[in-house]
Amino acid sequence: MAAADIPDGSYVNLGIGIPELVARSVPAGRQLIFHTENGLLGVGPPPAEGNEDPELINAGKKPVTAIPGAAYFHHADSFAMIRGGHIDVCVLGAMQVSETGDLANWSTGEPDAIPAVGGAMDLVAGVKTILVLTEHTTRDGEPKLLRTCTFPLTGVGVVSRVYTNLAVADATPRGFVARALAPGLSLADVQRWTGAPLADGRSTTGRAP
Amino acid sequence: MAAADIPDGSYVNLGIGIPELVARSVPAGRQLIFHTENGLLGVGPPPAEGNEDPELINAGKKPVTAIPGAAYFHHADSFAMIRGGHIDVCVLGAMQVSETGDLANWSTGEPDAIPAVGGAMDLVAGVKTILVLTEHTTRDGEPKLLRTCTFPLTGVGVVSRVYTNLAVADATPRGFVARALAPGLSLADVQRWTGAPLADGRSTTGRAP
Amino acid sequence: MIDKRVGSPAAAVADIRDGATVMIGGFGEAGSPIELIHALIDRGARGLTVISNNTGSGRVGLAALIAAGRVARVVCSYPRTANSTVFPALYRSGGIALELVPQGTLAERIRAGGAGIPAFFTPSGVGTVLAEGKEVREFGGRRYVLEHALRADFALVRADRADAYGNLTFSKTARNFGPIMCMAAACAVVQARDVGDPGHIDPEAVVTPGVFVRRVVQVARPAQESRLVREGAVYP
Amino acid sequence: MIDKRVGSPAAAVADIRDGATVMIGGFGEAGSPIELIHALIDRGARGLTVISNNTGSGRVGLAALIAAGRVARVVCSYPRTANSTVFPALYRSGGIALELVPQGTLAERIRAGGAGIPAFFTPSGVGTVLAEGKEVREFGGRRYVLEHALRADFALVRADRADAYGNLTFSKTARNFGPIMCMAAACAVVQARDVGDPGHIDPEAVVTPGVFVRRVVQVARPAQESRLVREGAVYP
Repeated sequence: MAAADIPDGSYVNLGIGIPELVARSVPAGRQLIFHTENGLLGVGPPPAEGNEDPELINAGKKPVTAIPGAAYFHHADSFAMIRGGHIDVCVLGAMQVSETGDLANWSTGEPDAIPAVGGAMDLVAGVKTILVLTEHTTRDGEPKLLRTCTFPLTGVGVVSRVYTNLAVADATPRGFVARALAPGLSLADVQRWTGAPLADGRSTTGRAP
Repeated sequence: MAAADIPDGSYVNLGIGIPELVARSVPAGRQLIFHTENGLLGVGPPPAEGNEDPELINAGKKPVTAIPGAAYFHHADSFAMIRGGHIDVCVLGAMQVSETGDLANWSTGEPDAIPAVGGAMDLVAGVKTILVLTEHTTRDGEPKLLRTCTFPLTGVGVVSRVYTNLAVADATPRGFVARALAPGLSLADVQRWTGAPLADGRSTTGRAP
Repeated sequence: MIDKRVGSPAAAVADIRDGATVMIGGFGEAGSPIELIHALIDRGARGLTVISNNTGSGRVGLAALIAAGRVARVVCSYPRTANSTVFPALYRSGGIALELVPQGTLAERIRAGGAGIPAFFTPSGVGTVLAEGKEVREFGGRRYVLEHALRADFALVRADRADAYGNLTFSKTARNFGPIMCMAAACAVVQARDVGDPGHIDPEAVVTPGVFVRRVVQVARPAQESRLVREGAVYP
Repeated sequence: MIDKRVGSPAAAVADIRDGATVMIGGFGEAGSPIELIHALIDRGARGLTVISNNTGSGRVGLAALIAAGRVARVVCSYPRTANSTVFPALYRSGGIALELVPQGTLAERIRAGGAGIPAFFTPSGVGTVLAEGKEVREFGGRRYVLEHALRADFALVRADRADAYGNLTFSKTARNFGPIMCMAAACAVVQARDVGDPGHIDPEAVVTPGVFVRRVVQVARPAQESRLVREGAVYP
């Protein structure tokens, strides 16, 4: 669903984990060019088994390939692309998202956690559109969509839209606005699992705009 | 003489004009690698007539060649080399040099002059050792070595040593110190054409140290 | 398929409007996108701000753009060169504004504009008239001046090879400002000698990745500015 | 002739002293200079500050250097990875200090160190704990944080090809931090798969010009970190 919302010809960075799956569901007839912050524009599909190259990996340190027309570059140039606003869309995972688009996705803030931020703060600061792909709640059933994040922030007011297993919702200055719901669910159903008010912003066709 | 003072293996940037001649007088057995700020490390001698390439030029916009082991790069990378302290020596021309090493070499400050600074301010700010190669006086016989520059500055306290047709002198926190004089001249002779006190710093051998 | 190739220099610059800020690549004639500049003259946009290392020579290319009265202001490190007469005359008559910038600061401000860095400290120019009125701060016992990023609506750049995605290589010292200007402009327009399909350029050899480039037009045999100047050519 | 080639990894790191700051290239194992790191372990220098994107995996390479107790402090964006156990355990026990830096800020601070820029403003991290205590300033209505350059006494980097002057190329995404670390270190030490005379590398294809490199050592068949980790190898 997130893949369907990304315009043709976009330059896209995919976060580690679930967001990497977006590359598999690009609609037919649409072309996205994938960027990985460790220095490759034009990430291709994973290599066939046995063809992995330890020097050709993505930000998740998984083996990838390069498409014809790809380019390699160093880390400062790669983050110049990110910070300079040249990447159109970034799809990230989340621990928490606030109703105004604050994102927490790098640390639970617990004292014995090993803090590790990677490129997330640069991505949310520099990429034009930040999409979040996440389960609607934690494994314990706690809401991830909140009025205010309680974990340390990755960025302030950066998330445009959240795609969960229950709904698609925009983070806006006036709070969360639902754009689509999973089949069979009512807004009240989704509201129950959401830690902030959820306005109804579904178009009459019921499709995400 | 300036060429003889530059240590073997140095990376050297040569200013436009007279300083370019330094490349012709590198002592035998010594290797210098020449940098030109328009994007080439490993500048070679001028091309044979008819072999000029308008896309292979130096900072003076004159045709050059590239030695085996040369490298091309863009302007931001080129000035990263300069500003970052990676170039060992720069040889520049001068309009005026103060006794503490201030350099004026880009503008007379006259109202109808077209101001043009080029890379001089970056070179004097970033290169480890700045040598000046100039006539001892202006065409009108005015001294160029002064207590204080009257023209707009290129940099403050940046010049290490000045090579003129009359003398070799260091600019120091305590003023000019003569290191060598042209054959047949006394310190008093040179002092007469110098706009600041000139201490005698000649070694007993009379050779520049 | 993503394809940034356009058919002509005229098409490549057709939306450059009056008052636009345009970065123009080149160090002297090396890397100067002369066909794109001539197309911009034909296009007729006025009141331009031009960011370029020089101001052109003779009466072709950048000098011709200035001579045609299209440029209100230049941001530049070295606005006089051999055979440069158009800018000096116009500047003395008050017909054009100049922001003079040390060459390395010019390059770094453009790179910063492309890299999302709004401002940085540099040692270049400290204690000179070009630092007057600017913030100066000490780091590690040395003084530095705060300089701000430069961005542009358009960049006109000359490359050597290009592909449909906008990946570029350059030729020798014609590389100069091209890569950073592509980064710093909302719309980078590139003329290249040799343009091909994706895969045309080894990914290891790409100097400017395509993400920084919006349009590519092939000019297989660009005019040589110095020859035109010697011949006394005048554009248009 | 200028010739930066040295005979062995041991000779290349022989003057790294206790307390040195060492940048170590690589993103995970890609570009990690494993033979140079092992030579540094053999060398025995202690109290090191290491600047690197990760903290290594298993008990080889960077993880082994940390496990040997040689590293007092790391400056790093992502100190935990799959198979990364050495750093987390030592960090929890208070045996090692950590300065956590967003990856793009880490890269830009290193590049700034090499480029003579003492500090710059960046939007990354504004409003987060990683910007606490740092100067924040508004440019064009947006807030940015001031970050300072990083420099090092040494950089240990893995390249693909090198020549006697220190010119380098890299392999695919193993390029990552290598070029900027060579710029930011007083003494950049490079292991390369293929080392030749000047002229070995096309001047247009050079990624790191030799001026940034002090020493080059050939390691024709570098060990593959992930294979060593799978095999349970421990260094030394």
